[in-house]
Amino acid sequence: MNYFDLVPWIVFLPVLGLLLNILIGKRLGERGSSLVAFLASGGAFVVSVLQWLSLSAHPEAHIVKFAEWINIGALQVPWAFRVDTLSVTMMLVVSGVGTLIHIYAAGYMHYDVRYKGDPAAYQRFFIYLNLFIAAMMILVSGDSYLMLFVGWEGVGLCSFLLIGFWFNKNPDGSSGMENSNAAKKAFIANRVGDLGLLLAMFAIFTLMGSLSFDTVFARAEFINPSYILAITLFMLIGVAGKSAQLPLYVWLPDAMAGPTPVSALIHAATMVTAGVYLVARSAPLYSLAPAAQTTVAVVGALTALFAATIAVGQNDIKKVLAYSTISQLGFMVAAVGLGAFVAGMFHLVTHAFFKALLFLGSGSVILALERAHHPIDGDHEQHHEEPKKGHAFDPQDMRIMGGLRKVIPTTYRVYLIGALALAGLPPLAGFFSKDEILTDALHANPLVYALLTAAAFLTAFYMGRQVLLVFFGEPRSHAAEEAVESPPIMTWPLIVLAGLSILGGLINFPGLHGLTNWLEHTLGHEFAHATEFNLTVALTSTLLALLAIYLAWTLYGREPLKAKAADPLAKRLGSLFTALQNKWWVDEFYGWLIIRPYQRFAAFLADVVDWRFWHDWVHDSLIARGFRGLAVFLANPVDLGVIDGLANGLATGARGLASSLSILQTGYVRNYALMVFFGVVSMLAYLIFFS
Amino acid sequence: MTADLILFFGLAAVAIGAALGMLLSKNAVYSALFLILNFATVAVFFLLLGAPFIAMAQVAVYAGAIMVLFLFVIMLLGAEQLLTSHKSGWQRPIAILLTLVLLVESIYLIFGRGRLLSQVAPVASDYASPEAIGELLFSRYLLPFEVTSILLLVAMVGVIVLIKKPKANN
Amino acid sequence: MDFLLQPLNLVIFFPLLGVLALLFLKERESLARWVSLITALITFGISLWVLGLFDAANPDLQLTVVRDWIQVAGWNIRYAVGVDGLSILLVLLTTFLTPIAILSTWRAVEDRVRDFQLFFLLLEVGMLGVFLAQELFLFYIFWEFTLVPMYFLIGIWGGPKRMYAAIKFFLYTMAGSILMLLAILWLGINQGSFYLPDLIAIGGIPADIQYWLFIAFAAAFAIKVPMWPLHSWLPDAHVQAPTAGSVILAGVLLKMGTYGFLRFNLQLFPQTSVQLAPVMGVLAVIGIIYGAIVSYPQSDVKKLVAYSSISHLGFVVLGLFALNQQGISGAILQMVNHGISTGALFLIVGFIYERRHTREMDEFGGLWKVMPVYAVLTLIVALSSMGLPGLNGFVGEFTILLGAWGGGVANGPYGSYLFAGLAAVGVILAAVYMLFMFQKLFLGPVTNKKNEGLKDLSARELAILIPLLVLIFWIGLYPQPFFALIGPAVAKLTASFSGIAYLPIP
Amino acid sequence: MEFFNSADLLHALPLIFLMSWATILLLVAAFARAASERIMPALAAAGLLLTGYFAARQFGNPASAFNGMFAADGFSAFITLLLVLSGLLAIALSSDYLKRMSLNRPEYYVLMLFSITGMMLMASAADLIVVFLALELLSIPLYVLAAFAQPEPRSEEAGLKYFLLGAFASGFLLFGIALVYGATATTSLTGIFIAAQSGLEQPLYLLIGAALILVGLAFKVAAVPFHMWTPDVYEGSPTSVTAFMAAGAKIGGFAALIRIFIVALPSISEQIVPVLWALTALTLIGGNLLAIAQNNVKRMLAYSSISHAGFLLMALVVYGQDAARFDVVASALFYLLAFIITSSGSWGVVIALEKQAGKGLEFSDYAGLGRTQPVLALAMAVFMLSFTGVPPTLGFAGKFYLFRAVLEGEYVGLAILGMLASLISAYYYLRLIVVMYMQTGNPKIHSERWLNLTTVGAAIGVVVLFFASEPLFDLAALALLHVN
Amino acid sequence: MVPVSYYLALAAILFALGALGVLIRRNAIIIFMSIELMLNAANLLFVAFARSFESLDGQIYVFFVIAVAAAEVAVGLALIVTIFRTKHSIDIDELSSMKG
Repeated sequence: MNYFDLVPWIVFLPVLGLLLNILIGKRLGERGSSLVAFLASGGAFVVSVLQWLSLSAHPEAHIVKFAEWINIGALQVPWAFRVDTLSVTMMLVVSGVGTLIHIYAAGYMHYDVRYKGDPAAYQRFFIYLNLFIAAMMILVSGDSYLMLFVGWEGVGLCSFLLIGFWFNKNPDGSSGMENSNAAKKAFIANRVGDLGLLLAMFAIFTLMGSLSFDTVFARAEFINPSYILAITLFMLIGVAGKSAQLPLYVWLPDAMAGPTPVSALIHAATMVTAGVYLVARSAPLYSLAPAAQTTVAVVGALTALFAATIAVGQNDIKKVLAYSTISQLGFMVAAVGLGAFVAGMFHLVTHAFFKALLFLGSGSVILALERAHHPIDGDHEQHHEEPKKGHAFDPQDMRIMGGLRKVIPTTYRVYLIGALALAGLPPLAGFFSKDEILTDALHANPLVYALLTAAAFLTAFYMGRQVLLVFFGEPRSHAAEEAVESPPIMTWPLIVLAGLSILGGLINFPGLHGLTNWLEHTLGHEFAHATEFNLTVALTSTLLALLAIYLAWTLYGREPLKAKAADPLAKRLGSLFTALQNKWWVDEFYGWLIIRPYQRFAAFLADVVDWRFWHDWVHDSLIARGFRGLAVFLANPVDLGVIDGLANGLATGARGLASSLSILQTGYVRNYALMVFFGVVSMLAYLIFFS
Repeated sequence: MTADLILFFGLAAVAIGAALGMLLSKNAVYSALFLILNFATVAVFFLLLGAPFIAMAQVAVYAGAIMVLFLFVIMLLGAEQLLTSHKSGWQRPIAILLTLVLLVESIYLIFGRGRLLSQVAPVASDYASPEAIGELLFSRYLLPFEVTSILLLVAMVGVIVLIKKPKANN
Repeated sequence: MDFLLQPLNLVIFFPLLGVLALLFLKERESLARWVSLITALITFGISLWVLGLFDAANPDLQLTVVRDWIQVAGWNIRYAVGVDGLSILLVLLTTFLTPIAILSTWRAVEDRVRDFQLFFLLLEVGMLGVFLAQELFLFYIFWEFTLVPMYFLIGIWGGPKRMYAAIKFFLYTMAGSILMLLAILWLGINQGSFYLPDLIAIGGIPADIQYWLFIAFAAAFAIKVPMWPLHSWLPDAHVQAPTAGSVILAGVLLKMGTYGFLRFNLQLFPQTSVQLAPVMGVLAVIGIIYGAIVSYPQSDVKKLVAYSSISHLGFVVLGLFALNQQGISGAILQMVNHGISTGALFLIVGFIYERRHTREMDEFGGLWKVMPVYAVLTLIVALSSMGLPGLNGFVGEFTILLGAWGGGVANGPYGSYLFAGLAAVGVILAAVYMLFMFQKLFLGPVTNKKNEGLKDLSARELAILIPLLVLIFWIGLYPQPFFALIGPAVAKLTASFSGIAYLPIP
Repeated sequence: MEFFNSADLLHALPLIFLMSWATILLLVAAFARAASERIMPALAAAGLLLTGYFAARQFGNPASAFNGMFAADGFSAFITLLLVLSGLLAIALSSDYLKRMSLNRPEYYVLMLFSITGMMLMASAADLIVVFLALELLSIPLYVLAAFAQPEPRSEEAGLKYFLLGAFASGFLLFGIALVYGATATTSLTGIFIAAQSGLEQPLYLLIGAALILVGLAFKVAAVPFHMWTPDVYEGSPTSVTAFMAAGAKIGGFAALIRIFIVALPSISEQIVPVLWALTALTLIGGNLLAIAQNNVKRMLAYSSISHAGFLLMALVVYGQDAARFDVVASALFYLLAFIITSSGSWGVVIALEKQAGKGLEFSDYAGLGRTQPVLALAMAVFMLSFTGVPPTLGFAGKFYLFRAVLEGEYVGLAILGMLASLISAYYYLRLIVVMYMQTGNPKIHSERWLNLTTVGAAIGVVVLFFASEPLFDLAALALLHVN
Repeated sequence: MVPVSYYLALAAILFALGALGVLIRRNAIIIFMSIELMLNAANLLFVAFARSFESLDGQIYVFFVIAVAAAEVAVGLALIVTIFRTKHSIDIDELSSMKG
């Protein structure tokens, strides 16, 4: 018994859900439409589970062709789904975490839409969520690079839509363009990455005559390795765009403008890991291009460290998590770059659990403060003044929190679990997965190892800092004092995720190697070798993490931060901290290097080159006016310029004027005769002298 | 230089002189008279070239009738002193220059590249007799002759149309 | 009568019936609209019938009607129409877009309605003729004829600078087509026929003359497309034209240029096509990037869309001169896609213009809140225009770029993958200007009081857009029926390039 | 001896008939003045129709008459038909216009008919002296007609300008004839051809003579640089006369040019073609450029007619190419036909808008015509498009045939130049359409029966005849020159 | 005998002078007379050629030319008289109301 033929439903169900919500969402009400969305996502999860079950029995890859798509000559790309252990792993993560987030969001958005003053947006949110699930499922289940690309861009679109969900606001809730700017930025940065993937596809097709994974991998070894290197490097651009690696990561922090469930789902657990999935999927290609692998690993490791430094300096609860995500993605990318595909995937899964948990937890914190600030009783809507920018109450600012562990204990507990998992403390999930990466790195590339270890240290530090700032100490604002615990519909998913964060390590527990064996069916033994537990590495990283937490405690725990006080790190680090807070001025640098030059160049091209020069000058002045001028000159050789008006006077018979201008008043008939005569003379001259 | 040539050059000088006279006279009446002189000289050339009938026609029709008509109109309009003192601007030098160019071209053509038969044979005595011309006119040249008559008719109609004052109701 | 009832003749000339009917209408404006709409719909129906008669597996001309026409003094001018895979989609596009465009004039054109509809139907006749004529003389007649109604449409019902735009449109297009006329005459004189299949069969034009003929034809088509740097008429014409005019201009008229390349340059001058493919490729790529960059800073939405056409049609030309199946099929499909997407964009701009009588982006902002349906539909169209997978634009652009990557454009001294690579940059830039436009119009808070009370789309407006959206999704998700129509003809066409080696330009 | 025979009369029947008819009309005008003002147009038209009938019977029956002075062949028959057509159109345009402008004198029609006889003779003249006489016969009535509106000063001015310059130009023509006579000892076209074949003592004189003849005729057809009279005369003359002049004089001039060059002067084609080429180029460019600058529709049409003379001259450039020659004649004739219909129609519109004393002729007077007078404006638009050469109009067919002939003669450069010229011309033709349709105004028009009929008929003809161009071109292709 | 070339030269000079007259005089009548001079030059040429060919054709042409000249003079003078009646001037430089 297998359920492979059901696999298209992982896409259809969410699509069905979103269509339902589009058509009758308004009539279903909040509960109905969130239920529809949940069922759609949950259904996809069920189908994924069925795939898993089927695959457990028949672990080799299954391809389910659904329909023709593009079919020109050698280019044969059908809509075909690929069910293998790698894709099913992703399916399970996406739909599983996704479904949990659906549940959470049903509660969260109820409040959020009211705080943003637009209850009608509720349905829209779930439409987007379902759309995202569909696109993500296409991404992970497509049997060809092209189909993968459809999902790839599709999730980019959803990311755009969801980041810009409150398109008329700024992230702090005031009216403005910043959210939409963030959305735009995300889309464009993703597109830059997509360009790389596109180019990789062109090269793949030209060289190997197909875009289907099996055919491509089968033919890859016959291709000149330098081409493979080019292909894989092109792909790296795509990975950098989607998985927020250097230098294209800049969109992800801004993406926190989206509602918090979105940050959890898209910008932490699923979409951003697509790059990791892509590299894992393309393992046969990367293995043929060691230089590309090294590049990928170094890019990942550098990103991990770089983002971790920035995370240290952030005050926004979500921004810290955002940079942390970038950093963790760096771990994964570094892992797959090193050839440690299993480790990368392992970390991908565990990270999905604890980072989703953290984001959702932060959402719960934010909502708690928001509800304390403007209470909403029941479904009774209460208007509140739209805040002015700059003076807004920003529920995401950690500086106004503090002491929350007392008022929102559930959130605190799960958040703590997530934070420790992220910090990599045993026996939580993060410990195992990160450790596996570090172990592999130590074997493969000491530099990468060093970078990652440093990043791990910083990770523990900033998480410690965050937890201490948010939950410990004294409340630093009225809202923090009165914070309200979230309703069960939000906390239950948190608890489930917390459980997964604790137990996630079992997936590939040292010695058991569940995930390794599972993925071996797809990646082959060569790329899915088991990594043995390395006590030295484990101890090093654990000790470093503890040290970092201790450090954080000395700074933030021993003497809790007072309201409106400066961050203690600022004193210690001085201008370095300013640099961290300002994210190393990378955005500004890009603005200076790319955006503003492009804007100026485009304006120059459009206004000066195209319009003033090409349109006005070349056409209007040179061609049109030139012709006309020439024509006027030929028609009135004596009437040019100033004389024009005078000559008109002549026609009315102003004699005095006429005689004073007699030099112009040549007899016209004689002029004509002279012209005739001139014609004759020159014609004869030609015939007599030249013919 | 034979007598023929002397006669030719003499008459040619008169003809050209008369033409220049017409061209340069300030008084239109003098111009007309110079033109008559020119026509008469040309008539002599016709005679020399064995065209007595044409010479006669030239004197009678051209120098006589047509030029009298000219003189008559000049007198009628009192236009004889008109406008000769005005300058012509750039038109005049260019015109003269072009005329000189034309003359240079002609001379180069006639005496440089295209020298024509230098000797002309004597002709029979009945060459160009009125009979011969008349016969040709009514045989070979019947069509042009008739057309000419129509032409004169048309000219007559035209003159009437032009001279007649338009109807009073205008 | 039998002659007129031939399917293709029927589809070309049926709108003339509507014209006749309109001529007898006096001042009945609403009736004129209906007459015109119904005529266009019936024409669409006839074209569907033609589609039913069309045999997709047959790569040759079908449903041909060939009649002797002018046979004097050694002339051999025939009336010849026919349809094959290269043109069937464009015919359908024309008949499909015309009723939509007519429907969009319901409110937009209040002045001299009858004349407007009359010109519109005449325009349809001309366009269909262009796509169906298989004889150079006939083709040229239709080609030039389309100028006239369009000229009036822009000139009478256009914006404030309409006269300038109309004359410019006419003169630019004519400048190219007179060169083409000379080339047509040369072919007629020296090859003894104007009938395209004959000319292809005769072949044997010396390479150097092919070169000049190619350029003469290309001049006409390149201006029409318009390819950089001959595009300067386009922003004027588009910005000034009434909405329906812009829709047809972008949707169909520009395709006449790319179709011309496909039908005539590639088929008649294969040697030169191979030889000049890199040059055309360079121009196409410049057009793609230039158009995309120049679109970005525009403040007038319509102008932005107009410039984006330069970029999009650059893709089409690039695909055509890839000279392989993927490139050409993609190019043909992209012609249709551009017709749908850009047509829809112009409609969308028209809707907002009807409401606010301005197209300056600074006047807008936050419209999503006010007109959510409008915003969502616009977003879909914009995404289609920037080539989002799953929507129609992607299928075309992807296949074009795939074809161009190693195709004919990469021949010769420029030989590299730079063409597709740079063109792909155009895809990013498309996202830049499209998102910029979308953001300016729809995102952010409503800043202008005048926008607060705007009404969302009416049922009529939805009826206009929805057929386009259906196609956007259909082609994006399941383009195979379309490729199946194109495929055999393209395969036959590309086969003709197989034996030709690239020679440097003399 | 026999002065002539009855066959001569038969061959020249159309000419002789029309001359007689005109003379009779003169008598009618003299003796039945009151009635003649009413019936004269009808009588003149009847005469033209009969002439056309006689001419039509002469097709395919080439002959020469009057001792080789007169050629009756397909060419002359076709030209006669063209003249009849343009005469009829001119009469239709004139009849009401003359009444409106208080110019209704019967001599008008008589002079017009006489001028047409001159034009017919131009086409049939097989001897240079007949060409000269025919030219005078066509010109003298035109001089008078141009000044017909006297004492209106502009009309008089037009008449005198035309006359002085015309006489000046015919002086060159005559001198040219004399030189040709000197070179070949004959003025018969065939004789010249034979003499040139058998070798000349001084071929240069033939060349120079031919060039001067060209000047005389180029003046008539208004080729640059001999064109400068055209706009002034066209503007000053009564518009109905202008309409007639634009068509008729051009036909006559081209008929003579074609016959002289093809029958008599093929031997010098190599030397003279550069001159023709230059003349054509100047005419094409000059005419079109000058037209752009005009604000007066009458003047614009005048320059436009100059530019169309340029197109016709293109055909002449090719005259020396044996292969192309027949197509050249046919296409030139066809182009003339297209030009006549289009031109007459457009003058009809001008007449409809013209007011007393030369008013109502500016471009701005046409503003809003498309709205107030849709039919008239549409007709004008059709004429403008036909002038431009946009399908589906007769003008396009004309250009198509013409350019084909030019390309057949392998004058690619000239063809490109011609194409550029038509591009430039589009600018000012379109400008009129722009003014009519895209500007607002409230022009008043004169709605007169024959005028309307002519204008609308011409517009319909321009479109319909495009589709039926084959038989017309067939006919033009039958209009072969009779070469002895 | 005098060579024909001489007559040719004389005719050319007279013709050129006639043309010059047209170009530099403002009096319409004198211009007209200059044109007559040009015709006359052509006549001289005809007769000279006729003599050299010993044929009469050239003389016949002259006859026609004289007749044509007469017709032209009639019409031309009538035109001049007419215009004088309106403008009281026969200065052709006054005739410039139309230009451009």
